[in-house]
Amino acid sequence: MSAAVAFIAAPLAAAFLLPLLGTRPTWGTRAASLLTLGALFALGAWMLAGPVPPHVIVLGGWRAPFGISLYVDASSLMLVTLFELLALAALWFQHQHGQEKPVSFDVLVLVLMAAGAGAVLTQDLFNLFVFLEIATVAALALSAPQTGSPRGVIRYWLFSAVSGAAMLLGIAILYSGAGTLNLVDLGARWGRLAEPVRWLSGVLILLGFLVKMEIMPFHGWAPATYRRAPSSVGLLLSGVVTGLAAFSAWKFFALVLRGGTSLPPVSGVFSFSQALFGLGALTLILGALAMLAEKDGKRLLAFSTISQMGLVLMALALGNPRAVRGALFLVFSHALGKSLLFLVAGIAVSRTRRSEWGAWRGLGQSSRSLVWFWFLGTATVVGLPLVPGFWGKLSFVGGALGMGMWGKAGVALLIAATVAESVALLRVGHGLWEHADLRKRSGDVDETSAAAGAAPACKACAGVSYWAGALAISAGILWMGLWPATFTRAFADTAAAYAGDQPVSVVRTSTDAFAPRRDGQGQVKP
Amino acid sequence: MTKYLLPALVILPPVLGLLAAFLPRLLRWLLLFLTALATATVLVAVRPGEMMPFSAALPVDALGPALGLHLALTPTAWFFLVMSSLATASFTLFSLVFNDERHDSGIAPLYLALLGFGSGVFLAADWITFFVCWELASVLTLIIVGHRRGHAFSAGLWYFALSALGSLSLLAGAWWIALHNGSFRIDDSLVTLTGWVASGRAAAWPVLGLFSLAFLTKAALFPFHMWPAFAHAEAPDDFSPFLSGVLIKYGIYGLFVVWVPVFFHTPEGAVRTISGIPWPLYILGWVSALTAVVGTLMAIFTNDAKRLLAWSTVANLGYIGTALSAHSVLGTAAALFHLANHMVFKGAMFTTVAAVKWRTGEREMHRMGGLALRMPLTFMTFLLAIIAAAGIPPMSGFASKWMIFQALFEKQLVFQATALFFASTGAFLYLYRALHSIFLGQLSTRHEHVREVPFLMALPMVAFMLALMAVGFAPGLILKPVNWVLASHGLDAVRSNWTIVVGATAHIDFATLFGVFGFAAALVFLFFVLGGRRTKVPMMDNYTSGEDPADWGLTPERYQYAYAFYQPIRVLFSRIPLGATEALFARVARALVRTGSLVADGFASAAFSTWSILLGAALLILFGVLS
Amino acid sequence: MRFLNMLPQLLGVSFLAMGLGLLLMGLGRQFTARLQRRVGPPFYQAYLDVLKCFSKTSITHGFVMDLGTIMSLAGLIATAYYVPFVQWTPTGSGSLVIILYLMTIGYLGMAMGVSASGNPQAPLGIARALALMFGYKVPLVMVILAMIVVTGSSDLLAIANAQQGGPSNWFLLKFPIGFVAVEIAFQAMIGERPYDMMIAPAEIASGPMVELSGKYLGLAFLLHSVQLYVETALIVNLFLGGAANPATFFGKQVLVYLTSMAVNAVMARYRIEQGIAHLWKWAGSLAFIQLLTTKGGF
Amino acid sequence: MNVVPIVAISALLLFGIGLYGLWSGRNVLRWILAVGLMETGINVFLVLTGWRPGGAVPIITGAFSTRGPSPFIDPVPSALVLTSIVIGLGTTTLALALAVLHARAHGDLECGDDPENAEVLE
Repeated sequence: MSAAVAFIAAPLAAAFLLPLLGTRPTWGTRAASLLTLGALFALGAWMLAGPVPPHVIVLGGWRAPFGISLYVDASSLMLVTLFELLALAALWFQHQHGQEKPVSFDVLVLVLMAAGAGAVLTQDLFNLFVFLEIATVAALALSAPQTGSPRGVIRYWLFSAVSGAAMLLGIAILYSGAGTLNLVDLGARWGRLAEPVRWLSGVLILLGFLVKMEIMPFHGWAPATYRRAPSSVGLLLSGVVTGLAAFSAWKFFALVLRGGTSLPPVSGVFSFSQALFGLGALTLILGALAMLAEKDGKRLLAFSTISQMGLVLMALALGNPRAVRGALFLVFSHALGKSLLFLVAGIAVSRTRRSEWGAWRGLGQSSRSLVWFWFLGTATVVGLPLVPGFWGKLSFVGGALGMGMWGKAGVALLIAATVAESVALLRVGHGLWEHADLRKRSGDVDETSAAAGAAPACKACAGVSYWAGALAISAGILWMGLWPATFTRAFADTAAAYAGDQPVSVVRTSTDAFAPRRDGQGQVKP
Repeated sequence: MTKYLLPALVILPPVLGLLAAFLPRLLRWLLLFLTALATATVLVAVRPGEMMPFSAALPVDALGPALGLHLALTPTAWFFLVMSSLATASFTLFSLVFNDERHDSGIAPLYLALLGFGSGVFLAADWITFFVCWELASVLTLIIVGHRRGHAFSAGLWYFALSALGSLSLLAGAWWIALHNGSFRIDDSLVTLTGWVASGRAAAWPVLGLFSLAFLTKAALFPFHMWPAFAHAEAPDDFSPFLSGVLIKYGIYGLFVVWVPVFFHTPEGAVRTISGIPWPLYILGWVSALTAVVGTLMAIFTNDAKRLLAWSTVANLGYIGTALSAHSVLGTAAALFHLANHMVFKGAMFTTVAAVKWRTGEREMHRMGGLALRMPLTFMTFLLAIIAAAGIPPMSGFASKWMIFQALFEKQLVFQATALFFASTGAFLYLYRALHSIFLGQLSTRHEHVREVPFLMALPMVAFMLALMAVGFAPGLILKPVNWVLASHGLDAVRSNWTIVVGATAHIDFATLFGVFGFAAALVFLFFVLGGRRTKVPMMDNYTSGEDPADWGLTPERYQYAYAFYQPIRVLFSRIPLGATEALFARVARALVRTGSLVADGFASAAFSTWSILLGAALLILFGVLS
Repeated sequence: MRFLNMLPQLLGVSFLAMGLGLLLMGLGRQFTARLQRRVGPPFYQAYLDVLKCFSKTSITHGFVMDLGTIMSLAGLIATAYYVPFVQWTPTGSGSLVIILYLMTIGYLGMAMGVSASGNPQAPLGIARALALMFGYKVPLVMVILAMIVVTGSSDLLAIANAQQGGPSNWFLLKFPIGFVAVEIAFQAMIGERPYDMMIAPAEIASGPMVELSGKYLGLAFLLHSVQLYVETALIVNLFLGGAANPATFFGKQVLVYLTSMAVNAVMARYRIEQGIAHLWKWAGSLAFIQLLTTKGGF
Repeated sequence: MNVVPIVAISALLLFGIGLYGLWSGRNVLRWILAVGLMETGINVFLVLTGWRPGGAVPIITGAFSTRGPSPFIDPVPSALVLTSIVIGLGTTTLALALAVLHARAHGDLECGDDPENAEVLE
């Protein structure tokens, strides 16, 4: 069952072979990249069809905890399959609707996919760091604008470089204390580390994750980058990069920091929960308020991602099973919903050449699908009933209310943020649907699109890629919303497997065979 | 088959709505009307007892093994459903004709879905289904009120923000109780809540507060009374009757589902009482009385017909709230009775105003006038409706208003009764103003050619008129179902047969009242016929106290007194800040948006962003050290 | 059934109301004349005016005007059926809520009739009349609520019975503050100076009556007469304890009416907003005190 | 003399200089150099973590296979440094490319605020 490795190997192989077909983007290169992503998505779907026993793949024969092992279970496989779907939709959309991009665009997307799959599956801390760095480099290159000022992306590079360095420093300190890099092993030895080693390494490593998850003080790069990057890259950034950052942050948080345990009282191990919960709440409410004030469509979506990631961070910081299930649901629904919104934004920007959502008024008259998909995306992101976001928020509220005063404050902020966010997004949706005299604006669109020699953006029809991508994602949303049986089971098993205080869970099988035996209370005998 | 009737009532209309989205205009509105008619006939035929509750399990283990979605037809739900479905059937018939090519607002599919989720709110037996239907209903209402017009959408945002805030706090409240008693079912949570209230447990009041926030915002009671004026006035004209007649009653249904059982089943001494009423209900009483007064004053001074009717709805909900807070059998029955009456006469008024706007395209009251000559049937409907709305005897409004006052006299809530009398006198003022400005006085030259409404549109109007007179003649028509609802809550019924109702301090035979007024009218008509001949004279030919109108350049518009109608009263109330709550909520919204923009641009400057990494790291380290 | 054998009594009370009302008007005019040291018309002058009006031809502006005028008098006569004459009403009940609300039919009918006439001065007068109603209704209702709290019933018959046995236990003596408040409100109710701004002849050409001629004017006269009968009877029943026989009842009515005519003869007219402010300030505060003392707390 | 404190101080110094470089100016090249210095500082520290007192070069040849309890220094941090340098290379080249773009767009390397009216095409 080492098929899961294909998710890392295949994209890398395709990425390196693709330039051989030439740097000019011919239909051959495009078909190759799309085929790879499609095949991987099919593989993921096929693997998910049957039951997915959680299993460990040891790479290169080095037994743990020395070698690098991948832990594959149902929800991580689902997340990787989701990434493939999003990448497929984004790339195809870019080919048909976006500006002319060299072959390197497809290569970078494939590299991003490999890094994403790696970060989700790996069990080794440094290996996780490497995959995160690869994903950042790929995302940076993707979102760099070919013409005009790259200041937003430079700031993004600055943030990720410094956070990468900090994370490396954290890993170094952690390694000097614990002596191992395997996440599970680290969890076992975390109790015995010295106090300064623990909170210094913990802080520095978490800093790396928080920048990628765009949490409030570190989100400075996001709005400018999203605005200048093409919408398909925006889709990848908000769906894939934040998704993998959130999942790996949770893996680090659950395995190494003992899942943060409950908020109060701080039990011995330095638990960051209260700090992270506060940070997440701050991000949630300020992100939502920023959305209310935002006039620019793509910056609006950036702040929506920031706000949703704040909520995911709050759920992770809570730690109890119900909150973690909510977090996983929120990551999936946010990725799905946000990708729909970016597809619609992509079409709207390519039609009107302006990213202010005020300028998109009335676009829904010619192609009604923009309005339908925007409202479905909004419902998913905001968490209206009957769509996955609702299950996420429902279990989050349940988890949070059980956590005393902190939890109740969090729920109150969630209520305010949800109202602000739904108002902001519905406003844009209704703008699309409004009666607006389109003739005045469509006149000037013809000259610019002709002049810029963009891809044949025919005004009336929205391309096949838009329809295929949007319909596939909507199908995923409706399946996950109306009959989420498979998802709830998968998330419950993962939450149980990763929770530190469970009896010996499957996750541990990779190392326990070699680790010294434990005595009755689970204390490691010297 | 009856096992699947309840889910069909909830799921079928939205599915039909989806189908309707692809149908041509006329078929869409026809489908809407037929669905509403079918729902009405089914509900009237069915009795609350016979319906089996329906429940389905969704594989989401939010709480227990599987999240259950339960639907049940309780007598309260049955009453609300029958009343609203009958009203909706007539509104949709009106919409069928109203939406010709020129006026099509294109909301038929959304309207259909709203009907489904609306009945879902009433049928829900557990809080999750209740929340799902409630939330979807408010989103659909927002989009319908917006109906592709920017300013209408921002008017609808008032409604949506408040109702979303309310529904999410309802979910939080439901969770709070579910964490303690392990179930989302409404009756379980009410038993727990009653237990908490009875045992005086501290957690009872925040939970009750969370539930009530949802219902107060939807029922537009005092702090949240400003959204109807925006939402009803800007909504599509044929949707306003539904919005103001039916949709705003969900809040009252919520109060019925939570407050009535909780406070009627708590033992006497458990909750501190003020003048014999538990203190939350006493506060609700004063809040509702204040809503009635503010609603009336705002209605008197507004110059837009739909906004006037919206404020009148707010005032009527104030009456219903006050009646409900009398904490007595009579009060609860009066609330239900007035709710049903309001659905009919407010629906009639909004329908007539919509018909006038359909014909003349006018909405500002000072631009209309004299339409009674061109649209007599619409005029008669509006006349009977305002007689009922002002609570004047022969019509249905009087019976429910009288019962409200009987409930207040029984509990000696005299100051609330005074507030309601003040409001009902004010009601007469603004209703007469609407009647005069729209239908009486000079007919302007622009409306010379206006014709009466077509037959199909006249049908619902005649239905409203008959309903008003029938209930006025025999209040038992509505009091019988009301007694079933009271019985389901374990309260004893209001003593009444078809035409006689016994209140706390007096009893009235409504048939004699109707007959007596008829006899007097016949007598006076006899006098009228005996009098001298009368000759018909054109409207413009009247007494101008000796001056020659020709040299003023007189036109019918200039000869119509309708603009600042109650200017003297405006002067009286000039010192009282009437629009204070709207201004307060607008200021709060602007402040939120300003902080948002501060955050949005705050982090954009390059210098600050380098700092924010260091700031963030320092923040995290600080927390690390502290924790 | 019961309603059919009630018809003759209804007819009787209608003519009684109109007859006594016109008589009151006649006596009132004579009383004012005597106050102003002039002879004044005979007491039966009102009857003559009504008959003259009905005999003359008249003009109308449409069916709404006829409907309104008929409806107004019908409403007032229906109210008369509920006001106890001598501890007796034809319909058997004297519910105060019915009386208060039936009276408004009179206003609505008159308002609708005259504003359908097309002359802007009529709705201007009606706007003033309704604003004034806004002013006097609240104090009146507050005092009535105090009565209901005391007697425990909202039926005028019961309230009148509670005051039997001589003037010592009339509510006039038990609730003097309430009585003064209602007196002021009564002054506004029947539209006598200083509250006759709705038919202010100098300002708005007698307001609502501007377009009425012939039988419409006659009906308006009858309306005013029945209104006088009903409102004086209301005061008599509320504060003077009704009466054993018709003569004393009518005597009390005349007494009440002449006091208000006395005030009317000497007072000047208020502006409309001053009138309402005055009503709320004096009548309102007195009634509030009365209600607060009788109820003893909010 | 014990070499560990000297190496630790030099790593810290390098990291400090890098941090100062970041904070003090807005020039993109300055930032790239500063990040490079920080990463070198961290790599030095990484190598330091693998140091064992009296440990030998971690290559197993016949003579050293059976020496005492921990004959070798820990090789893993050195491996980590290798990867970290490669990653540093990747990010720095990307940053240089961005600097070129910045120079082409703005004529200089002073990275100020994002221009508001920057045209958006897709």
